[in-house]
Amino acid sequence: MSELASNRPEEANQGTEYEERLLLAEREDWEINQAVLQPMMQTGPGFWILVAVLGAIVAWGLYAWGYLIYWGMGSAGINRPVYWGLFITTFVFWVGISHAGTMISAVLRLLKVDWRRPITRGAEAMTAFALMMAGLYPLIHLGRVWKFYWMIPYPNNRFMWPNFQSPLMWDMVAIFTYLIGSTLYLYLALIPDMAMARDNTTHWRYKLYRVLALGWRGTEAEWHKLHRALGIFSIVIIPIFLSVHSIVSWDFAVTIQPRWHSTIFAPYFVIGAVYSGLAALASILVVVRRGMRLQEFLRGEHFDALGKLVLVAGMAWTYFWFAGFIVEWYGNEPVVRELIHEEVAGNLAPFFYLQMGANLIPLVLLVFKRIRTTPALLLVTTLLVNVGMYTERALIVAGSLQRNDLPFNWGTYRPTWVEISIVAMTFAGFALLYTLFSRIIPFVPVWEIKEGRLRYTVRRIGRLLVPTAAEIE
Amino acid sequence: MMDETKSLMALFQSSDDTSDAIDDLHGLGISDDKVVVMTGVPYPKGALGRGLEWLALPYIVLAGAVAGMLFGLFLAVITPHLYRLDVGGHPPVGFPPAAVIIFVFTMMATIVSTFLGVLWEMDFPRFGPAPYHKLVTAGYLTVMLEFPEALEARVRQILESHNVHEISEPERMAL
Amino acid sequence: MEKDANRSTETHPRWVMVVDLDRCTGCQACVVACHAENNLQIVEEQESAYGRWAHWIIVQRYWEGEYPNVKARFMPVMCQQCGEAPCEPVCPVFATYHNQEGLNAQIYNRCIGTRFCASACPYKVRVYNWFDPVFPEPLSEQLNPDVTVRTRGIIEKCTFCIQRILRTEIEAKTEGRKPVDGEIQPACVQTCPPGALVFGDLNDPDSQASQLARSHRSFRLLPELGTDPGVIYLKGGETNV
Amino acid sequence: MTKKLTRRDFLKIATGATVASGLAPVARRIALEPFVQPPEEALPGQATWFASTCRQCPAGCGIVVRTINGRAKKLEGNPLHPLNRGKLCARGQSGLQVLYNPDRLKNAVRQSGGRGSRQFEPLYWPQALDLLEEKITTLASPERLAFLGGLMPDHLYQIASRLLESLGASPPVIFDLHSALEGRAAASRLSELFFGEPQLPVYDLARADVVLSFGANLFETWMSPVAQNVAFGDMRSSASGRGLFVQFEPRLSTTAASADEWVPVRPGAEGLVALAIGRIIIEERLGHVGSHRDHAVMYQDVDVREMSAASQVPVETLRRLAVAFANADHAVSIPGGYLAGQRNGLASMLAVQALNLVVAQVGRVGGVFLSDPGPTASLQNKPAVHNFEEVLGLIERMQAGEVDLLFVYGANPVFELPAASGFAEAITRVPYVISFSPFVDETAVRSDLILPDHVYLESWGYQVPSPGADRPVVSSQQPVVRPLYDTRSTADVLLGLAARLEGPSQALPWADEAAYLEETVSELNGSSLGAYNARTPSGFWALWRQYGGWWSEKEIRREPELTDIRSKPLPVSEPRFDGDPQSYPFILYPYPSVALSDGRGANQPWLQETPDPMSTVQWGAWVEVNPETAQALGLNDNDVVRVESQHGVLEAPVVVYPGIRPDVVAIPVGQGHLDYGRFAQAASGSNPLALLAPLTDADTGGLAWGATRVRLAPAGRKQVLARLESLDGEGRESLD
Repeated sequence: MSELASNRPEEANQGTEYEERLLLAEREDWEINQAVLQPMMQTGPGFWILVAVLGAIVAWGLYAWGYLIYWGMGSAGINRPVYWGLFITTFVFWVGISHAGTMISAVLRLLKVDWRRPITRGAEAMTAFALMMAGLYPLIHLGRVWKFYWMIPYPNNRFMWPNFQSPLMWDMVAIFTYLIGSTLYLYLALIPDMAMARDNTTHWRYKLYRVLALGWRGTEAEWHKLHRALGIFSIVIIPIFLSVHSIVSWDFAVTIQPRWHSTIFAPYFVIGAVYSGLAALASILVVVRRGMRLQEFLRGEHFDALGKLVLVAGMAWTYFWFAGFIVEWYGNEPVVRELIHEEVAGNLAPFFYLQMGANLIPLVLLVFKRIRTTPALLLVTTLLVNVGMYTERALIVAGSLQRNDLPFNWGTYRPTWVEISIVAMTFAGFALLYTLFSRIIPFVPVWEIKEGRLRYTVRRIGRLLVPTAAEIE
Repeated sequence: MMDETKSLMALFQSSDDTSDAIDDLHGLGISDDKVVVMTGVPYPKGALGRGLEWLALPYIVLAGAVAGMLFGLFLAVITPHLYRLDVGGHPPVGFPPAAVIIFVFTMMATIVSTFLGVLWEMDFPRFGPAPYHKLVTAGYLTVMLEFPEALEARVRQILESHNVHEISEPERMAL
Repeated sequence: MEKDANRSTETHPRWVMVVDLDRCTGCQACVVACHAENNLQIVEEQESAYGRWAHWIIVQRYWEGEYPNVKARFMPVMCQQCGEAPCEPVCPVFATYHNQEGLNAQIYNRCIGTRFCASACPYKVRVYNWFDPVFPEPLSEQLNPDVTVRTRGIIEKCTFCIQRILRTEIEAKTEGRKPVDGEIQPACVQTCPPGALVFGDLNDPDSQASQLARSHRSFRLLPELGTDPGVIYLKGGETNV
Repeated sequence: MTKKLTRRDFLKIATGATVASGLAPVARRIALEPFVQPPEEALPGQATWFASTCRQCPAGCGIVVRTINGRAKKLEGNPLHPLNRGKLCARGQSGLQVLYNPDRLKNAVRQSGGRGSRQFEPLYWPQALDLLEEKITTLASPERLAFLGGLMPDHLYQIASRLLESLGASPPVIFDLHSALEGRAAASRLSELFFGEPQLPVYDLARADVVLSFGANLFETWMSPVAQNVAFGDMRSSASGRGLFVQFEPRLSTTAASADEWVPVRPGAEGLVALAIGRIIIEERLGHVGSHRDHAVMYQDVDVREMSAASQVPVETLRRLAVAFANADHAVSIPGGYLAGQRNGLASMLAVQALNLVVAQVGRVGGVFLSDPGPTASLQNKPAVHNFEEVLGLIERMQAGEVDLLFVYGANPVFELPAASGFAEAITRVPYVISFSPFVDETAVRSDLILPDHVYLESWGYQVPSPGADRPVVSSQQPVVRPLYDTRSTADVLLGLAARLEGPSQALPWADEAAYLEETVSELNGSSLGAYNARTPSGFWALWRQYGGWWSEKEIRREPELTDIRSKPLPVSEPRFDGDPQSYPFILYPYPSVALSDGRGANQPWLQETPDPMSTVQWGAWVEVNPETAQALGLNDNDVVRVESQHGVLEAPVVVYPGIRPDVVAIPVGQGHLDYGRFAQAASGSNPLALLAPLTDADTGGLAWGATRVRLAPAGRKQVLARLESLDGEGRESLD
């Protein structure tokens, strides 16, 4: 790899097989740098094929979107009374996915949880990209997307300001805020590693990283200020991430559509978001770990901890789902009764059972350490979770809309190729962004790992040598 | 009395050596602001000689937050009266929607001002040539010294005594 | 009701439509009159079958009992012009709002097509333009110049023929008077052969509409939702006295 | 009422002056508006209103047309018109789409590729007339010329018949499916038998306390639906309280849905029900008529139990209704079109009409009476439509090759006649066929030459409504827009033709139809009854156009003098059907669609989009099946079923219909066009006339369209009908 500059003390020994190297703790800093940077440089045919495939899907999706805009919303499967379908479903899904990033990096950073270190960047990147995908849908589902800017509050020749009573306005603003927040958060924590990359690369990468590093030198003052900023960020971003999905849930809850009109929606959506987000993170980490041979950074202990988090979130989700369901069931309000019937025994039943199965079975599986720590098994389990969560969103959005107070107006909904292509586009787009990201940005936050190493000493307790963390940072 | 100042760059491998060296240098009368330590890893506050200076960041953030809140107020409370439209029997300004809008804009401004604030504090971006050593990110603790030329021998000797890895003229490289 | 009364001062009428279910014969004249007056698009069979029909007023039909003791009832349903409309606050661009005369106005050229109002409407009377309307020449000659033709991606709905209301009000003003009761007639009311539809000002206690609204037969659609509809139904199958 | 009129009146008076400008060519205007302003607040253009007459069905309602820049924009009922009093039905509202229909012929054409080729070669009108003249003059004998007419303006009928007469040809044969389905021919035969004259009586719903309707779909297509709707409204809230309205028919029609009671009668047994009711009344001396002695003979051979058994209506029901009917101050019983559609049609109608006699409601307010023609009698010399037998006669002549030249105006026999009657085959035997249809319908396609008439909003004419109103009425028809295309009024074509032939040129000396009309209607001027009078004929002509007709100010009813009908026993006649009950277990009930009537509305998208009131289906056609029957056959909503009679087959999706007898299946007429424009052809559904047996009622010669038996078989397909109603909702109104 020509771009990888050999930047190490002369007497250091050359050529290292990272796979079978022993504990990270016994590594030199420069070795860690190499270990992180080298996989980034290696873009084999497999990588390019993947990029090509994803790119093709995105291109097709863009065509579908163009088709939708040109011919009108009718080319999607939505109708009366199901005015909202897969678009809004997927929107909610992506916003949900975006929640784990901050969950991991902000909350865990505040709690000084140490195993977060190697996975924070992956998580934050996931947040940013998921939000970018989510942000497309408010545009996609507009009947007149070319007029979307009418929602932006600025003095205009229409003499009109948008209606801030509309949850869609809250939505737009909140999503935008969260996107800015998470992107800046990601970038801020990235600066020292950009400097590292700058010092270790040549050619275009050097130029790129140099710009991104903003002239970082790692002086005490810089470190200190960075820490302060990150501290503030991780506090501020938490209420944002709570508010975002609450607001998304209010898109539904403020209407008097039966089953949407519920007070538990906000926390229910938030916890659901965390559940699916953490699960998605786990899946992604498994894949990236394999793809970039980061086995020694992302180790069993991380997956174990992550798995436990997913488990907890899952149980919380189940609790909130039940808390909502029992009230609906007991209240026996006619339309809600009808909807519940549709789910349990009606035309929504397959989706309902898929949802429950895919959301609850993982809870059982994740109890076992073996499943949590075996990447393949963890991958399957967490993917299952997201199948479940996607179905759940579809049931809430399109499912509920099929029924309303006047049976004369009921209806059903069948998505068309346009919707499906566009949804596929965002999934492919997410994967594509993530793939490219993994080759350009150090996937593992090197400086945080090194910082982590500072804290550990190996202490002897009887026959054991135990890694012990110091109360610094 | 002495006009000629000299600057050196010393690379250490261990933080202990670094901090000891810095202490001795203080003993020489080289003041804190003449010593700059560059590391690839954030060391705990005060681990390496230099104490910490005052930060404006929290105030910048606070100011940003207030500004954001005021903007939110404007949008949520003032604009509905600029072009009066009744909806759904609601008053033109209701508490819950206003609360949401104000909250979100406050947060947005807070975030942005934090980011800009910290860049401003570090006066980033700064790409101009600056004294730096590429081994910083490779794990070497690099100490930048400025001292009267007369002290050079003493300084070198102190550094050697704390098994410095390398002493060099600080090369100013484009960052 | 009184909530409504104190919102719109007596200088402003509250337009309501009274639907006498005892008179409605389901003849569909109102439906075609509405199409003709308001430039509704033709959606054709396949789209209609998929629930995308575009009527501003429909006549719902309900069966009662089983053969041979079976009865059928008709129920014209159009936008209920709610006083507390659930569709209004959710629109991000004020495309739908409550106007001075108690009408739930829909401003087509403000609409960006989020369909939020349609999801929020409990009566599901809002019509979305799934595609651009087509009027094969010279069918476009039939279009009423008083009403805009809506492009794809826009929500539309019954407006109580606001253009006819305004025209009459303007004409009355030029003659220096208020419109007399019954002078304003939406297209459906104008054409309704059995006179099942009555349009008028609820704030005028003497108007035929408000008199009928006080009938013991009167009821509203989904009253439990508290939307305060501006369409008042008179129960069928029993005498007025 | 009058309050509403003032503005409209003012505008109509204005039209007198602005006719010219009103017909000026359309000027387009484009204005830019800021988005902050609701477009509803911008009201461009000043409207001009013209009064004319609706020609969408034979009723002859008065309309006013809103025109802007010389383009018709909206049709509304003429508020002054005594018949429809400002109201209009769905079909009337849709008239604009006849005018602006994209599939209209734009000029005279000849089928260059021969009949059915659909290759049309434009023809200059002079050429067309030469061709016409040549065809007439080269006829071997005038009898070999035949004229088949459908819905014709009165003046056109007179011009046509005069022409034919002067040529020595037989007068036009008038037949259209709409009239057949409402039993027009039979109804006027009934009037002859009862009142000694063919004029259709007026049944005074508005002021009746009890209405017994026997298969009359009063609010859909029968006779004068708008007038009957208006009357129904009045009846529902009349001073004397809310009238009782009972509907007897095998299928719960839209009309029956508005009735207080629906009595499912065995098909064709409605007459027996009426007989039984009458018998009960005289037996038990019900009502306040006093003695029923002089009615006894009519019912001498009626046995209530037999009738009850034959009609499957329990005796209690009969008695209850008999009591209600007899005791009412004002009561009327109406013989509807479905009766006429049976082979015992006249017998049934006699029985029903007799009920009015028994309770002495003939000629009374809230009963049945004849409308006084007044001075309009002179304009009215037009026979009611001919019956099916006469059409069969024509078909025979055509098949026998006795017709060399066939004119078709305002009818579409290929679509409207039962396929089994063989018209489609017979027309091929006619060497030369000329159609005057403005549209390329199934019959026009089978003709050599099409000379498109103006559509009614472009043309002149008048009509004496029949049945009339409670006073003498003539509706006038005038062009409200300049003709869109190079079409020509058929009346003018015939006059032009007459001018070229020396015989007819004496009989028809008028330059054009307008001249003819001006002369004819001036007879009305100076009548003491008139709502208006003018000093000069031209003044009258202007008012005639502004008012949209002529009618008397005050209400004039006419008590008919009865024939000797009451001195003979009423015939008791059982219904008979085509096909044996074993292999064809169901009786087919084809009924006119509210929107499309007999199919002439099928080319108007508004009418195609109009939901059927009962099934809420748009566009398509379907088969209505009783839930039991459906279950027995394993049929569900939207399942396609194969309907087969001895004469034909069709397939259509099922509508499970609670309001129909288990032994009856109903199919709406109107769909199944193979020509007649893009909208007619786009709609799914087929034409039930393919199934009908070409049977007649021996007494009237009318088409017995309700007398065919069919069998059903699931086709194993599904076809989703364009319902408004959600099937998931299972017809519930609310969930609690």
